[in-house]
Amino acid sequence: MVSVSVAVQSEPFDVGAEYTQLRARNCADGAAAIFVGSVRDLSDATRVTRLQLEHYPGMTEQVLRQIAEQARARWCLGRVRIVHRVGSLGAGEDIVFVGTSAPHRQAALDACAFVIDLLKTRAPFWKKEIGPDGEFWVQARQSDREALEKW
Amino acid sequence: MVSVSVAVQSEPFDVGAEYTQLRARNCADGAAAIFVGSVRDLSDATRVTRLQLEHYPGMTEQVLRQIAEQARARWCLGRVRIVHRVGSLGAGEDIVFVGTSAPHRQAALDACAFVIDLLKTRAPFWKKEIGPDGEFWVQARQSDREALEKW
Amino acid sequence: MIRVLFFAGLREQLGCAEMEVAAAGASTLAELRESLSARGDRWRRALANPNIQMAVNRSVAAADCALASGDEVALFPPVTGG
Amino acid sequence: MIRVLFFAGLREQLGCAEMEVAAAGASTLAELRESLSARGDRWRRALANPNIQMAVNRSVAAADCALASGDEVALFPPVTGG
Repeated sequence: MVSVSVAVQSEPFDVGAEYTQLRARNCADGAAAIFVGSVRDLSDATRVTRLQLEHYPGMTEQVLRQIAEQARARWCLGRVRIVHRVGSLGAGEDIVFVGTSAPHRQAALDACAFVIDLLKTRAPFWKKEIGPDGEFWVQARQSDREALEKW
Repeated sequence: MVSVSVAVQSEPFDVGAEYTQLRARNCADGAAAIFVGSVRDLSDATRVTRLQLEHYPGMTEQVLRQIAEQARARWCLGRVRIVHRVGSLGAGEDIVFVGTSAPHRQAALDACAFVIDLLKTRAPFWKKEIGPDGEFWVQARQSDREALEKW
Repeated sequence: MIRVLFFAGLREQLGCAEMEVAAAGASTLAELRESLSARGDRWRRALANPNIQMAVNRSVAAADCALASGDEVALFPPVTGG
Repeated sequence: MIRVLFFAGLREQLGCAEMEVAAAGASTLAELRESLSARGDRWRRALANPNIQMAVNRSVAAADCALASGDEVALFPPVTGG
Protein backbone atom coordinates (compact mmCIF):
# COMPACT_ATOMS: atom_id res chain seq x y z
CA MET A 1 0.00 0.00 0.00
CA VAL A 2 1.38 3.38 -0.92
CA SER A 3 1.58 6.01 1.76
CA VAL A 4 -1.47 7.99 0.64
CA SER A 5 -4.50 6.27 -0.79
CA VAL A 6 -8.00 7.63 -1.39
CA ALA A 7 -11.16 6.12 -2.85
CA VAL A 8 -14.63 7.42 -3.70
CA GLN A 9 -16.98 4.53 -4.24
CA SER A 10 -20.61 3.45 -4.04
CA GLU A 11 -19.72 0.02 -2.58
CA PRO A 12 -19.44 -0.47 1.18
CA PHE A 13 -15.95 -0.59 2.64
CA ASP A 14 -14.66 -3.21 5.05
CA VAL A 15 -13.13 -1.65 8.16
CA GLY A 16 -11.20 -4.83 9.01
CA ALA A 17 -9.73 -5.08 5.50
CA GLU A 18 -8.88 -1.38 5.52
CA TYR A 19 -7.08 -1.80 8.83
CA THR A 20 -5.18 -4.80 7.51
CA GLN A 21 -4.02 -2.75 4.52
CA LEU A 22 -2.97 0.12 6.74
CA ARG A 23 -0.72 -2.23 8.69
CA ALA A 24 0.50 -4.60 5.95
CA ARG A 25 4.31 -4.75 5.73
CA ASN A 26 4.43 -1.77 8.07
CA CYS A 27 6.30 -2.73 11.24
CA ALA A 28 7.71 0.76 11.69
CA ASP A 29 4.31 2.15 12.70
CA GLY A 30 3.21 1.18 16.20
CA ALA A 31 0.00 3.20 16.12
CA ALA A 32 -3.07 3.32 13.92
CA ALA A 33 -6.09 5.59 14.30
CA ILE A 34 -9.37 5.14 12.49
CA PHE A 35 -12.48 7.24 12.17
CA VAL A 36 -15.68 5.90 10.64
CA GLY A 37 -18.72 8.07 10.02
CA SER A 38 -22.07 6.41 9.35
CA VAL A 39 -25.70 7.27 8.70
CA ARG A 40 -27.56 8.04 11.92
CA ASP A 41 -31.26 7.32 12.03
CA LEU A 42 -31.96 10.59 13.74
CA SER A 43 -30.86 13.97 12.44
CA ASP A 44 -32.18 16.79 14.59
CA ALA A 45 -35.94 16.21 14.65
CA THR A 46 -36.21 14.57 11.23
CA ARG A 47 -36.20 10.82 10.89
CA VAL A 48 -33.87 9.80 8.10
CA THR A 49 -34.33 6.52 6.29
CA ARG A 50 -31.89 7.08 3.44
CA LEU A 51 -29.08 9.41 2.55
CA GLN A 52 -28.22 10.39 -1.02
CA LEU A 53 -24.58 11.38 -1.40
CA GLU A 54 -23.55 13.49 -4.35
CA HIS A 55 -20.00 14.55 -5.18
CA TYR A 56 -17.89 16.34 -7.79
CA PRO A 57 -16.03 13.55 -9.57
CA GLY A 58 -12.44 14.46 -10.27
CA MET A 59 -12.29 17.27 -7.73
CA THR A 60 -13.23 15.01 -4.82
CA GLU A 61 -10.31 12.63 -5.21
CA GLN A 62 -7.94 15.56 -5.69
CA VAL A 63 -9.12 17.31 -2.52
CA LEU A 64 -8.96 14.11 -0.47
CA ARG A 65 -5.41 13.54 -1.67
CA GLN A 66 -4.46 17.13 -0.82
CA ILE A 67 -5.88 16.74 2.70
CA ALA A 68 -3.94 13.52 3.21
CA GLU A 69 -0.74 15.20 1.99
CA GLN A 70 -1.33 18.14 4.32
CA ALA A 71 -1.58 15.69 7.22
CA ARG A 72 1.64 13.99 6.13
CA ALA A 73 3.42 17.33 5.94
CA ARG A 74 2.34 18.19 9.46
CA TRP A 75 2.85 14.92 11.35
CA CYS A 76 5.29 12.05 11.10
CA LEU A 77 2.95 9.53 9.49
CA GLY A 78 3.30 6.21 7.78
CA ARG A 79 0.10 5.90 5.81
CA VAL A 80 -3.11 7.81 5.28
CA ARG A 81 -6.18 6.15 3.77
CA ILE A 82 -9.49 7.87 3.03
CA VAL A 83 -12.55 6.11 1.63
CA HIS A 84 -15.81 7.98 1.05
CA ARG A 85 -19.00 6.48 -0.27
CA VAL A 86 -21.41 8.12 -2.70
CA GLY A 87 -24.90 7.22 -3.90
CA SER A 88 -27.78 5.94 -1.81
CA LEU A 89 -27.05 4.83 1.76
CA GLY A 90 -29.41 3.30 4.29
CA ALA A 91 -29.62 4.10 8.01
CA GLY A 92 -26.66 2.63 9.87
CA GLU A 93 -24.50 2.27 6.75
CA ASP A 94 -20.92 3.51 6.82
CA ILE A 95 -20.14 6.70 4.89
CA VAL A 96 -16.52 7.57 5.45
CA PHE A 97 -13.34 5.85 6.60
CA VAL A 98 -10.20 7.70 7.66
CA GLY A 99 -7.18 5.63 8.69
CA THR A 100 -3.73 6.83 9.69
CA SER A 101 -0.65 4.98 10.85
CA ALA A 102 2.38 6.44 12.57
CA PRO A 103 5.31 5.48 14.74
CA HIS A 104 3.66 7.31 17.67
CA ARG A 105 0.06 7.45 18.81
CA GLN A 106 -0.38 11.19 19.10
CA ALA A 107 0.54 11.74 15.46
CA ALA A 108 -1.85 9.01 14.29
CA LEU A 109 -4.72 10.32 16.46
CA ASP A 110 -4.21 14.01 15.65
CA ALA A 111 -3.82 13.37 11.93
CA CYS A 112 -6.98 11.25 11.86
CA ALA A 113 -8.99 14.02 13.56
CA PHE A 114 -7.42 16.62 11.25
CA VAL A 115 -8.31 14.69 8.09
CA ILE A 116 -11.97 14.24 9.02
CA ASP A 117 -12.26 17.89 10.11
CA LEU A 118 -10.84 19.11 6.81
CA LEU A 119 -12.84 16.61 4.79
CA LYS A 120 -16.06 17.88 6.36
CA THR A 121 -15.43 21.45 5.22
CA ARG A 122 -13.36 21.05 2.03
CA ALA A 123 -14.24 17.88 0.14
CA PRO A 124 -17.04 18.40 -2.41
CA PHE A 125 -19.67 15.99 -1.10
CA TRP A 126 -23.29 16.88 -0.45
CA LYS A 127 -25.81 14.91 1.57
CA LYS A 128 -29.52 14.79 0.98
CA GLU A 129 -31.61 13.25 3.73
CA ILE A 130 -34.60 11.22 2.62
CA GLY A 131 -37.32 10.29 5.08
CA PRO A 132 -41.07 10.03 5.52
CA ASP A 133 -41.25 13.83 5.73
CA GLY A 134 -39.56 14.43 2.37
CA GLU A 135 -36.10 15.14 0.98
CA PHE A 136 -33.80 17.76 2.47
CA TRP A 137 -30.30 18.88 1.58
CA VAL A 138 -28.21 18.78 4.72
CA GLN A 139 -27.11 22.26 5.76
CA ALA A 140 -23.44 22.92 6.49
CA ARG A 141 -22.81 23.28 10.21
CA GLN A 142 -21.14 26.20 11.89
CA SER A 143 -19.60 23.71 14.31
CA ASP A 144 -17.75 22.04 11.42
CA ARG A 145 -16.22 25.35 10.37
CA GLU A 146 -15.29 26.07 13.98
CA ALA A 147 -13.66 22.65 14.31
CA LEU A 148 -11.02 23.85 11.83
CA GLU A 149 -9.83 26.55 14.18
CA LYS A 150 -7.91 24.09 16.28
CA TRP A 151 -5.62 23.12 13.38
CA MET B 1 -23.11 -5.16 23.21
CA VAL B 2 -23.28 -3.30 26.49
CA SER B 3 -22.06 0.27 26.58
CA VAL B 4 -18.73 -0.49 28.27
CA SER B 5 -16.81 -3.64 27.51
CA VAL B 6 -13.21 -4.54 28.32
CA ALA B 7 -11.11 -7.64 27.70
CA VAL B 8 -7.61 -8.75 28.63
CA GLN B 9 -6.58 -11.71 26.53
CA SER B 10 -3.63 -13.54 25.02
CA GLU B 11 -5.45 -14.21 21.72
CA PRO B 12 -5.28 -11.69 18.87
CA PHE B 13 -8.29 -9.44 18.38
CA ASP B 14 -10.02 -8.79 15.07
CA VAL B 15 -10.35 -5.07 14.33
CA GLY B 16 -13.14 -5.65 11.80
CA ALA B 17 -15.15 -7.76 14.24
CA GLU B 18 -14.58 -5.25 17.03
CA TYR B 19 -15.83 -2.46 14.77
CA THR B 20 -18.89 -4.49 13.82
CA GLN B 21 -19.68 -5.00 17.51
CA LEU B 22 -19.23 -1.32 18.24
CA ARG B 23 -21.84 -0.49 15.59
CA ALA B 24 -24.28 -3.41 15.95
CA ARG B 25 -27.84 -2.26 16.64
CA ASN B 26 -26.49 1.21 17.20
CA CYS B 27 -28.02 3.60 14.67
CA ALA B 28 -27.96 6.51 17.12
CA ASP B 29 -24.17 6.81 16.86
CA GLY B 30 -22.93 8.34 13.61
CA ALA B 31 -19.28 8.30 14.60
CA ALA B 32 -16.76 5.69 15.66
CA ALA B 33 -13.11 6.19 16.53
CA ILE B 34 -10.57 3.43 16.89
CA PHE B 35 -7.00 3.31 18.10
CA VAL B 36 -4.81 0.25 17.66
CA GLY B 37 -1.34 -0.03 19.13
CA SER B 38 1.00 -2.71 17.85
CA VAL B 39 4.53 -4.00 18.31
CA ARG B 40 7.03 -1.91 16.36
CA ASP B 41 10.19 -3.63 15.15
CA LEU B 42 12.32 -0.71 16.25
CA SER B 43 12.32 0.73 19.74
CA ASP B 44 14.92 3.47 20.06
CA ALA B 45 18.16 1.82 19.04
CA THR B 46 17.26 -1.72 20.12
CA ARG B 47 15.83 -4.14 17.65
CA VAL B 48 12.84 -5.92 19.21
CA THR B 49 11.77 -9.31 17.98
CA ARG B 50 9.25 -10.16 20.71
CA LEU B 51 7.40 -8.38 23.45
CA GLN B 52 6.38 -10.03 26.70
CA LEU B 53 3.35 -8.38 28.27
CA GLU B 54 2.68 -8.87 31.97
CA HIS B 55 -0.32 -7.54 33.85
CA TYR B 56 -2.00 -7.58 37.26
CA PRO B 57 -5.03 -9.83 36.77
CA GLY B 58 -8.10 -8.47 38.50
CA MET B 59 -6.79 -4.93 38.82
CA THR B 60 -6.27 -4.55 35.08
CA GLU B 61 -9.89 -5.15 34.09
CA GLN B 62 -11.06 -2.88 36.91
CA VAL B 63 -8.81 -0.01 35.84
CA LEU B 64 -9.80 -0.39 32.17
CA ARG B 65 -13.45 -0.29 33.15
CA GLN B 66 -12.87 2.81 35.30
CA ILE B 67 -11.13 4.57 32.42
CA ALA B 68 -14.00 3.73 30.07
CA GLU B 69 -16.52 5.03 32.63
CA GLN B 70 -14.53 8.23 33.07
CA ALA B 71 -14.72 8.76 29.31
CA ARG B 72 -18.46 8.16 29.34
CA ALA B 73 -18.91 10.64 32.17
CA ARG B 74 -17.03 13.29 30.22
CA TRP B 75 -18.37 12.88 26.67
CA CYS B 76 -21.70 11.89 25.20
CA LEU B 77 -20.74 8.39 24.09
CA GLY B 78 -22.57 5.33 22.95
CA ARG B 79 -20.07 2.54 23.53
CA VAL B 80 -16.52 2.12 24.73
CA ARG B 81 -14.57 -1.05 24.05
CA ILE B 82 -11.02 -1.78 25.25
CA VAL B 83 -9.09 -4.94 24.42
CA HIS B 84 -5.53 -5.45 25.63
CA ARG B 85 -3.37 -8.44 24.92
CA VAL B 86 -0.96 -10.10 27.34
CA GLY B 87 1.70 -12.75 26.94
CA SER B 88 4.22 -13.10 24.14
CA LEU B 89 3.73 -10.92 21.04
CA GLY B 90 5.76 -10.87 17.83
CA ALA B 91 6.84 -7.80 15.84
CA GLY B 92 3.91 -6.26 14.02
CA GLU B 93 1.29 -7.93 16.24
CA ASP B 94 -1.53 -5.83 17.66
CA ILE B 95 -1.38 -5.03 21.39
CA VAL B 96 -4.30 -2.81 22.24
CA PHE B 97 -7.66 -1.83 20.74
CA VAL B 98 -9.67 1.17 21.87
CA GLY B 99 -13.02 1.79 20.19
CA THR B 100 -15.58 4.49 20.93
CA SER B 101 -18.89 5.34 19.32
CA ALA B 102 -20.85 8.55 19.71
CA PRO B 103 -23.52 10.63 18.02
CA HIS B 104 -20.87 13.21 17.08
CA ARG B 105 -17.33 12.79 15.82
CA GLN B 106 -15.51 15.06 18.22
CA ALA B 107 -16.73 13.10 21.24
CA ALA B 108 -15.74 9.77 19.70
CA LEU B 109 -12.28 11.05 18.69
CA ASP B 110 -11.53 12.84 21.96
CA ALA B 111 -12.74 9.94 24.10
CA CYS B 112 -10.63 7.48 22.10
CA ALA B 113 -7.49 9.60 22.60
CA PHE B 114 -8.36 10.07 26.29
CA VAL B 115 -8.77 6.34 26.89
CA ILE B 116 -5.44 5.39 25.34
CA ASP B 117 -3.64 8.22 27.17
CA LEU B 118 -5.06 7.10 30.52
CA LEU B 119 -4.47 3.44 29.78
CA LYS B 120 -0.79 4.15 29.08
CA THR B 121 -0.25 5.67 32.52
CA ARG B 122 -2.82 3.90 34.72
CA ALA B 123 -3.49 0.34 33.61
CA PRO B 124 -1.16 -2.20 35.24
CA PHE B 125 0.58 -3.65 32.20
CA TRP B 126 4.33 -3.99 31.80
CA LYS B 127 6.25 -4.62 28.60
CA LYS B 128 9.51 -6.48 28.29
CA GLU B 129 11.32 -6.19 24.98
CA ILE B 130 13.14 -9.28 23.80
CA GLY B 131 15.67 -9.06 21.00
CA PRO B 132 19.10 -10.27 19.90
CA ASP B 133 20.69 -7.94 22.48
CA GLY B 134 18.80 -9.39 25.45
CA GLU B 135 15.66 -8.68 27.48
CA PHE B 136 14.79 -5.24 28.73
CA TRP B 137 11.83 -3.92 30.70
CA VAL B 138 10.39 -0.96 28.85
CA GLN B 139 10.82 2.25 30.84
CA ALA B 140 7.83 4.51 31.43
CA ARG B 141 8.00 7.63 29.26
CA GLN B 142 7.82 11.18 30.50
CA SER B 143 5.89 12.01 27.30
CA ASP B 144 3.12 9.61 28.37
CA ARG B 145 2.76 11.39 31.70
CA GLU B 146 2.76 14.75 29.94
CA ALA B 147 0.09 13.56 27.52
CA LEU B 148 -2.31 13.44 30.48
CA GLU B 149 -2.03 17.17 31.04
CA LYS B 150 -4.35 17.96 28.16
CA TRP B 151 -7.25 16.12 29.83
CA MET C 1 -15.88 27.91 -24.18
CA ILE C 2 -16.00 27.48 -20.41
CA ARG C 3 -17.68 24.45 -18.95
CA VAL C 4 -19.82 25.29 -15.88
CA LEU C 5 -21.03 22.66 -13.42
CA PHE C 6 -23.64 23.01 -10.67
CA PHE C 7 -24.02 20.64 -7.75
CA ALA C 8 -26.50 19.55 -5.09
CA GLY C 9 -29.15 22.04 -3.97
CA LEU C 10 -27.90 24.67 -6.40
CA ARG C 11 -28.23 22.25 -9.32
CA GLU C 12 -31.83 21.55 -8.27
CA GLN C 13 -32.68 25.24 -7.82
CA LEU C 14 -31.33 26.05 -11.27
CA GLY C 15 -32.64 22.89 -12.90
CA CYS C 16 -29.23 22.66 -14.57
CA ALA C 17 -26.25 20.40 -13.92
CA GLU C 18 -23.91 21.60 -16.64
CA MET C 19 -23.66 24.22 -19.34
CA GLU C 20 -21.15 25.88 -21.64
CA VAL C 21 -20.64 29.63 -21.81
CA ALA C 22 -18.51 31.74 -24.12
CA ALA C 23 -15.16 32.65 -22.57
CA ALA C 24 -15.49 36.12 -24.09
CA GLY C 25 -18.13 37.36 -21.63
CA ALA C 26 -16.45 35.85 -18.54
CA SER C 27 -12.89 36.91 -17.96
CA THR C 28 -13.15 36.31 -14.18
CA LEU C 29 -15.27 34.13 -11.91
CA ALA C 30 -17.14 37.25 -10.72
CA GLU C 31 -18.01 38.19 -14.29
CA LEU C 32 -19.17 34.68 -15.07
CA ARG C 33 -21.38 34.63 -11.99
CA GLU C 34 -22.88 37.99 -12.93
CA SER C 35 -23.66 36.87 -16.46
CA LEU C 36 -25.28 33.70 -15.10
CA SER C 37 -27.39 35.78 -12.68
CA ALA C 38 -28.70 37.75 -15.65
CA ARG C 39 -30.31 34.61 -17.09
CA GLY C 40 -33.51 35.18 -15.09
CA ASP C 41 -35.08 35.46 -11.65
CA ARG C 42 -34.40 31.88 -10.64
CA TRP C 43 -30.69 32.31 -11.47
CA ARG C 44 -30.43 35.69 -9.76
CA ARG C 45 -31.98 34.38 -6.56
CA ALA C 46 -29.94 31.20 -6.44
CA LEU C 47 -26.62 32.90 -7.22
CA ALA C 48 -27.24 35.77 -4.80
CA ASN C 49 -26.56 33.32 -1.96
CA PRO C 50 -23.23 34.47 -0.47
CA ASN C 51 -22.47 30.94 0.71
CA ILE C 52 -22.16 29.54 -2.82
CA GLN C 53 -18.63 28.27 -3.36
CA MET C 54 -16.71 28.32 -6.63
CA ALA C 55 -13.98 26.17 -8.09
CA VAL C 56 -11.88 26.55 -11.20
CA ASN C 57 -10.33 23.45 -12.68
CA ARG C 58 -11.26 21.51 -9.55
CA SER C 59 -9.66 23.84 -7.02
CA VAL C 60 -11.61 26.28 -4.88
CA ALA C 61 -11.11 29.79 -6.28
CA ALA C 62 -11.93 33.38 -5.33
CA ALA C 63 -14.17 35.74 -7.30
CA ASP C 64 -11.23 37.53 -8.96
CA CYS C 65 -9.84 34.30 -10.43
CA ALA C 66 -9.16 34.79 -14.16
CA LEU C 67 -10.87 32.42 -16.61
CA ALA C 68 -9.85 31.21 -20.02
CA SER C 69 -11.41 29.04 -22.68
CA GLY C 70 -11.18 25.37 -21.73
CA ASP C 71 -11.54 26.03 -17.99
CA GLU C 72 -13.93 23.98 -15.91
CA VAL C 73 -15.85 26.05 -13.38
CA ALA C 74 -18.06 24.65 -10.64
CA LEU C 75 -20.55 26.36 -8.36
CA PHE C 76 -21.93 24.58 -5.32
CA PRO C 77 -23.36 25.04 -1.82
CA PRO C 78 -21.17 24.56 1.25
CA VAL C 79 -20.04 20.93 1.37
CA THR C 80 -21.63 18.43 3.78
CA GLY C 81 -19.71 15.18 3.38
CA GLY C 82 -18.09 12.99 6.00
CA MET D 1 -2.34 -11.70 57.01
CA ILE D 2 -1.75 -9.32 54.14
CA ARG D 3 -1.07 -10.69 50.69
CA VAL D 4 1.69 -8.79 48.87
CA LEU D 5 2.25 -9.03 45.11
CA PHE D 6 5.22 -7.80 43.06
CA PHE D 7 5.18 -7.25 39.32
CA ALA D 8 7.48 -6.91 36.33
CA GLY D 9 11.01 -5.58 36.92
CA LEU D 10 10.43 -5.31 40.66
CA ARG D 11 9.36 -8.96 40.82
CA GLU D 12 12.57 -9.94 39.03
CA GLN D 13 14.77 -7.74 41.22
CA LEU D 14 13.27 -9.24 44.37
CA GLY D 15 13.05 -12.77 43.01
CA CYS D 16 9.58 -12.85 44.53
CA ALA D 17 6.12 -12.65 42.96
CA GLU D 18 3.96 -13.01 46.03
CA MET D 19 4.26 -13.29 49.81
CA GLU D 20 2.18 -13.04 52.97
CA VAL D 21 3.07 -10.75 55.86
CA ALA D 22 1.51 -10.34 59.27
CA ALA D 23 -0.97 -7.49 59.45
CA ALA D 24 0.37 -6.60 62.89
CA GLY D 25 3.61 -5.07 61.67
CA ALA D 26 2.04 -3.18 58.77
CA SER D 27 -0.74 -0.83 59.70
CA THR D 28 -0.09 1.42 56.70
CA LEU D 29 1.43 0.98 53.24
CA ALA D 30 4.47 2.99 54.35
CA GLU D 31 5.03 0.68 57.32
CA LEU D 32 4.67 -2.37 55.13
CA ARG D 33 7.16 -1.01 52.64
CA GLU D 34 9.62 -0.24 55.42
CA SER D 35 9.37 -3.72 56.89
CA LEU D 36 9.91 -5.23 53.43
CA SER D 37 12.98 -3.03 52.94
CA ALA D 38 14.43 -4.47 56.13
CA ARG D 39 14.53 -7.94 54.61
CA GLY D 40 17.97 -7.33 53.15
CA ASP D 41 20.08 -5.31 50.75
CA ARG D 42 18.31 -6.45 47.62
CA TRP D 43 14.95 -5.44 49.09
CA ARG D 44 16.21 -2.12 50.41
CA ARG D 45 17.71 -1.17 47.05
CA ALA D 46 14.69 -2.22 45.02
CA LEU D 47 12.14 -0.55 47.31
CA ALA D 48 14.17 2.67 47.64
CA ASN D 49 13.11 3.50 44.07
CA PRO D 50 10.73 6.46 44.43
CA ASN D 51 8.92 5.48 41.22
CA ILE D 52 7.55 2.25 42.68
CA GLN D 53 3.77 2.40 42.71
CA MET D 54 1.50 0.78 45.28
CA ALA D 55 -2.03 -0.54 45.17
CA VAL D 56 -4.35 -1.77 47.90
CA ASN D 57 -7.13 -4.12 46.93
CA ARG D 58 -6.47 -3.35 43.25
CA SER D 59 -6.68 0.41 43.49
CA VAL D 60 -3.64 2.70 43.48
CA ALA D 61 -3.05 3.95 47.02
CA ALA D 62 -0.82 6.47 48.81
CA ALA D 63 1.77 5.63 51.46
CA ASP D 64 -0.52 6.59 54.35
CA CYS D 65 -3.23 4.13 53.27
CA ALA D 66 -4.30 2.00 56.27
CA LEU D 67 -4.00 -1.76 55.93
CA ALA D 68 -5.95 -4.57 57.55
CA SER D 69 -5.76 -8.32 57.53
CA GLY D 70 -7.15 -9.73 54.30
CA ASP D 71 -5.96 -6.83 52.19
CA GLU D 72 -4.18 -7.42 48.90
CA VAL D 73 -1.24 -5.08 48.38
CA ALA D 74 0.71 -4.77 45.15
CA LEU D 75 4.01 -3.01 44.41
CA PHE D 76 5.11 -2.39 40.86
CA PRO D 77 7.16 -0.15 38.56
CA PRO D 78 5.47 2.57 36.49
CA VAL D 79 3.15 0.91 34.00
CA THR D 80 4.08 0.58 30.33
CA GLY D 81 1.07 -0.93 28.59
CA GLY D 82 -0.81 0.21 25.53
